[in-house]
Amino acid sequence: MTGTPRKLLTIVTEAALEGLLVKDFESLGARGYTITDARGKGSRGRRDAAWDENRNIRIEILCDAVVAEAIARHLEATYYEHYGMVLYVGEVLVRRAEKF
Amino acid sequence: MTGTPRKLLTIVTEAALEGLLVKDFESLGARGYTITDARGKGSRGRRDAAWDENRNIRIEILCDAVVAEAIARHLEATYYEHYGMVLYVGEVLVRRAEKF
Amino acid sequence: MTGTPRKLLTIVTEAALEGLLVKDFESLGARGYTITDARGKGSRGRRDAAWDENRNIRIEILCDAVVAEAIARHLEATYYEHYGMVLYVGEVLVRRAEKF
Amino acid sequence: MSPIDPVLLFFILGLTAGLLRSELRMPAAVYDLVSMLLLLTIGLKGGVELARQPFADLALQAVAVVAMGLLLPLVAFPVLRYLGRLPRADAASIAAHYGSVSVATYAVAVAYFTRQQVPYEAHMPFLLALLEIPAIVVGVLLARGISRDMRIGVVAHEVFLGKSIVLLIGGLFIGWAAGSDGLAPVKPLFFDLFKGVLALFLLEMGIITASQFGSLRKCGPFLLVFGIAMPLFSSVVGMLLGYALGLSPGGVAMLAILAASASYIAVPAAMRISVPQANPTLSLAASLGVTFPFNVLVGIPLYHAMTVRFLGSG
Amino acid sequence: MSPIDPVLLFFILGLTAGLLRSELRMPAAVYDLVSMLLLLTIGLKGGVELARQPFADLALQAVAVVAMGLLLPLVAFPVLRYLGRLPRADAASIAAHYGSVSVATYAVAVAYFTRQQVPYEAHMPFLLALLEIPAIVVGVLLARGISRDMRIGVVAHEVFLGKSIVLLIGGLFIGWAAGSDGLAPVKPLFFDLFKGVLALFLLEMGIITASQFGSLRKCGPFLLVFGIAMPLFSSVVGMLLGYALGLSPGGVAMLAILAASASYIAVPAAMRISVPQANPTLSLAASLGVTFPFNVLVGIPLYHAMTVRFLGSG
Amino acid sequence: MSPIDPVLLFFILGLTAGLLRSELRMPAAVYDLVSMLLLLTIGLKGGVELARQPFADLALQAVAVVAMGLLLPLVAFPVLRYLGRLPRADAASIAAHYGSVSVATYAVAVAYFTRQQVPYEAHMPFLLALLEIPAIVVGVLLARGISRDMRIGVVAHEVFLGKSIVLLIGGLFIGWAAGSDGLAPVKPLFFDLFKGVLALFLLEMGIITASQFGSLRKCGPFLLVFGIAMPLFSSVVGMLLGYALGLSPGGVAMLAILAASASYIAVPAAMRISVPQANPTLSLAASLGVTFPFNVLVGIPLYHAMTVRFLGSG
Ligand SMILES: Nc1ncnc2c1ncn2[C@@H]1O[C@H](COP(=O)(O)O)[C@@H](O)[C@H]1O
Ligand SMILES: Nc1ncnc2c1ncn2[C@@H]1O[C@H](COP(=O)(O)O)[C@@H](O)[C@H]1O
Ligand SMILES: Nc1ncnc2c1ncn2[C@@H]1O[C@H](COP(=O)(O)O)[C@@H](O)[C@H]1O
Ligand code: NA
Ligand code: NA
Ligand code: NA
Repeated sequence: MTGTPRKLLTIVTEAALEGLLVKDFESLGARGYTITDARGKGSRGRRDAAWDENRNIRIEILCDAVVAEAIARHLEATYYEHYGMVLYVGEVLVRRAEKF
Repeated sequence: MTGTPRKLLTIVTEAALEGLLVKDFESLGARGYTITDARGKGSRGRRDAAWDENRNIRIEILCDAVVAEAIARHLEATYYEHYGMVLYVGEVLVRRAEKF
Repeated sequence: MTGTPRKLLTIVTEAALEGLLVKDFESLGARGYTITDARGKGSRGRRDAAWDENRNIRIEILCDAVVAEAIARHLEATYYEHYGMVLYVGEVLVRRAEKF
Repeated sequence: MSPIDPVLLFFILGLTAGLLRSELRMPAAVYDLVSMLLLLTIGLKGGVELARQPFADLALQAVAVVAMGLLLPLVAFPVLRYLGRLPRADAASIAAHYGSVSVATYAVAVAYFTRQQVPYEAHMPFLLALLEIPAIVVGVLLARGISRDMRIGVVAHEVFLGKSIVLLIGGLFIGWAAGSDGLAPVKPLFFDLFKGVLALFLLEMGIITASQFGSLRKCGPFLLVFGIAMPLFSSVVGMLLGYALGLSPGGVAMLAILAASASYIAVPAAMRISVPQANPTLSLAASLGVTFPFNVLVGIPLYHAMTVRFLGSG
Repeated sequence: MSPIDPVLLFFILGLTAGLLRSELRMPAAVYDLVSMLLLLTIGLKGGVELARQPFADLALQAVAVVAMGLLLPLVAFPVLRYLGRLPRADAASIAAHYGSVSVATYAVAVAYFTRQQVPYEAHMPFLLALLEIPAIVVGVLLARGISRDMRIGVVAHEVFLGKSIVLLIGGLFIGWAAGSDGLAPVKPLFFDLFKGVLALFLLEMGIITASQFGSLRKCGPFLLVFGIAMPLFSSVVGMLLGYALGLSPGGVAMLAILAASASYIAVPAAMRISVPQANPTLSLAASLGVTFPFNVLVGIPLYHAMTVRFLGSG
Repeated sequence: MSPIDPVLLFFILGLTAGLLRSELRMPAAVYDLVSMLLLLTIGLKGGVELARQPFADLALQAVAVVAMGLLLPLVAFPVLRYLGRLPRADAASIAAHYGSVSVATYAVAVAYFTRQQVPYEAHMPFLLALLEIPAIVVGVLLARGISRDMRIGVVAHEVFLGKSIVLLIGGLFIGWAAGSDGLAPVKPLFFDLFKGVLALFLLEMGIITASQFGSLRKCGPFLLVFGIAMPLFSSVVGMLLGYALGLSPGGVAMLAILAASASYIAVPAAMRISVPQANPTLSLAASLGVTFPFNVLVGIPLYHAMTVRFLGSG
């Protein structure tokens, strides 16, 4: 498919952070995000119970490389040490690239 | 991993469109799709409330480049202008490529 | 974004397999996984009803190429024939690559 | 008795939590459950009564309210289009919202009338179900000039087989078929819990309403005024129609309330598919952000008082 | 009294909505809640009664129904394999479904018996729980020849610790330990709402059943015939066993109904893991698409009438 | 009457299912619904009573319990830090959990007192709501030395506008405004179903508690001892305070129970945001894995007996 390359940044982290992260994304230049509820396992153990403190969310942000780098750096500095968090970036093609 | 390259088309849009889109996909040649419930924010504001009209869905379609292009064009022509919708394509490797 | 390349293995399959698969992943070397609930359609028909036997899950595993290959091979040998299952692999960049 | 109905206190709690940006939110599945229960209960209650009504009366009332459902959007449209200077699609869509009805507003009215011990025609949910649809048809026709791709089949499917209509009509049918005694075993869930379930629903409605205030601010004062003036006008139409149909005082007031209420479930869903050019933010800001809170907090007692006065003097 | 139980009207509403392709659907979380409540209630009710039964009677009945649960799939298997020409794994899996029981069918039967004021042995849920499992074991053994990888531990875990068994047995245990008076404070949720919750459950079951009709069409007429003939046969076996055990007339009819019912929760889950070669579409089309609607709409009154006639003549 | 409250049997069922690694699990949406109902019900019940209390009494009790909420974590912190050799952040966080309260423990105590027919001050939920917060403030201050980025606004928002506080305070407010008669129409949902809803909640709490046992094993014996010794100590503080405030015997025992309970909803959420260095596994293993089961199974009757003896001798 034709399109413009953009970054797709995916973050899996604790649901408790949703409110904070959403504010961070906006101030760091993301034009949007998509969140789904998730469960999982990682270095901090299993996170799959019904109660709030044990839920994960999976966040996706379509953005350019600069914003992706900024968000990744900010999350590393602020949350990585103390919160369950996984972050990775892939390449995708978008239409209407001015939107992201 | 060894495998055959295919396109992974992801669409984030309004839940109200699910029924219509699913019919479109089939007629455009997709052999399957996967849907998860989502919430998010974009140019048309926040979409995260409990009620139907404000829910998002995230759709993934594994297909070849031709079908991906056809679906993308169709969605652009039919829904882009009036609906909250984001669409992007990535490259993935699949086994049993004849399936997609 | 700077980072180390890793594989992102995605599996869409029947919810009934969750317990079995999770055990398999660990024994095959995955350090974590993320699961979301999903619905969809494929060669084995529509899977979108409310009841257990008709639910899908979507699993993501960040890992290196060797583990991805091992998991893919194992799933192919064990489940492909008799269960609704789709599996694909993409390339992503991660920070703190030692984690995966 | 406290001056305010406790179910409204739940609405106010939701509104407050929403305005304070509390993280309180009802899971989508719970919202679905609660609205399913409300729609089924309202349908069941109306259906039981339906069996007792003479057919000729029902047919006359049915024709009359359908006519009202066709008329109201035709009145609202030019106001929105020329006074409000809204694009054609938006004017048509908003007109459809106000010509249709709100099941939640009806439920609050039921709670209010029970509290005030005002009797009313118990087959009202039948008229409620009938009133949902005609305004949608008018709205689609009003917007038609610009809609290239009509998809009539899809729209009809969306309208007649949407969740809310199926549950309301299904409830009416079950109530009609089972009768009051037949329903006895399911009453503890559908009837005894009704007010509690309504309270939960209004809690979430308060949160949703609060979330509309932001977009309302962007829409300007016209929608605010329209969102109050239109239901006031419609209530008079509904009241006069109820009077002409010879309904009981409670029934007249109830028809005034139905007329005054604006849809925010069935119509938005139908408009989204059939008039995609219409911006849903506008219609929801008006119907959810202005008219719904106005009706449940002020309108219901107001329309009731107005009816009492009108009938007293009439 | 209306001729049809209102909970069945909910089933018919769901069926109709499903066949008309309405978008009505219960969220998965609500379906889970509703089935949790049903299983717990049935368990609690049975457990209360369990404490009152002499141990020797219970032991005898337990052995008898387990024997029936082992026998029925052994009868069904050759029919499916040779008459139906089904692959071995499918024949084994379907046989297991029909040897086991359906909690939803039992719940509808409870509603029916309550409406008809027919008394029956109240510890029936104990037999229900016992009947769920033996057929699974037979099914797995019948399919074994082709199953390379038995995973017995996994299957046993799936069977004995699956949601439905844990809730049913847990409910039995709590009812037994707390007794009728002890349960009084939880009765408003579990007992008073039972029929309403069953109505909601059957609404979704109707939708699910409708979705099976498509696959049924592809399966051909054999499964359709089997899905009606097998429960008719099993009901006679159940009736004779109940008679031999000296149960009350209501208890005899109830055992006929249990025997006639086909599992669609515990067995499919167990078969999916232990006999993966079996195509779940076939067994669910038969048990959900044919036998469940047949049993709840026709079978329950039929087996009851048959029992009355048999005992009258006997 | 059975020796054990049936709601506790649901807890034990959940615990057993969890320890046996059953796949039984409550969907998150259902857990949210059930906890919403519990919090609202407790609030409503307390609010009704609040209107009847003289303001001066309330003010005095409020000040006293806030003081207790500030004191208890100050006692717990040095024990955790120096005896338990825990890092400062962890000691502060755990101290905050034990200074605050557990709504679920209170709900089980309500069920226990109702069963035992022990009267107590019905405005207790007001004190419960007050007790949730002060310990959080102390916990944050105790950890402060290492917290670079305080985000006070965010923490305050999280604490005061978190789900549980909003529902508890909202319920108190609605109960206070509507009064007992005003609440009558919503009683079937919130009051009659209370014990049943609590049973469902405890079923899931049992599963969650079982999942904590794994991490508890890794934490070593100190937390196990602390998780039992601390509530024993706190219950004495609460009892003495209740006595000093001149509460009824039931009220004294209830305050002992509140003091002994450890938060696992409001405090973990607040600590996660405000003291991120604290490992939530430790505090939850203690409060959920040790103290909650200890309190509901052993503590509540124990603190009650202790109070009876103390007041008898006093
Ligand atoms: N290797 C992985 N692959 C996919 N998801 C992961 C992986 N590791 C961790 N996660 C997800 O990220 C969350 C937090 O991870 P952690 O910080 O490692 O505990 C987990 O609960 C998982 O949902
Ligand atoms: N930059 C983005 N990254 C990820 N998801 C996005 C982005 N922009 C929009 N979305 C998603 O797409 C939906 C519709 O976007 P929009 O049409 O821009 O309002 C939003 O509600 C988000 O869920
Ligand atoms: N082409 C596809 N694109 C995306 N998801 C698919 C595709 N095919 C199948 N799936 C998903 O994988 C599940 C199992 O697929 P299958 O084994 O083909 O029935 C389906 O229920 C879908 O959720
Ligand atoms: Na109207
Ligand atoms: Na059977
Ligand atoms: Na405490």
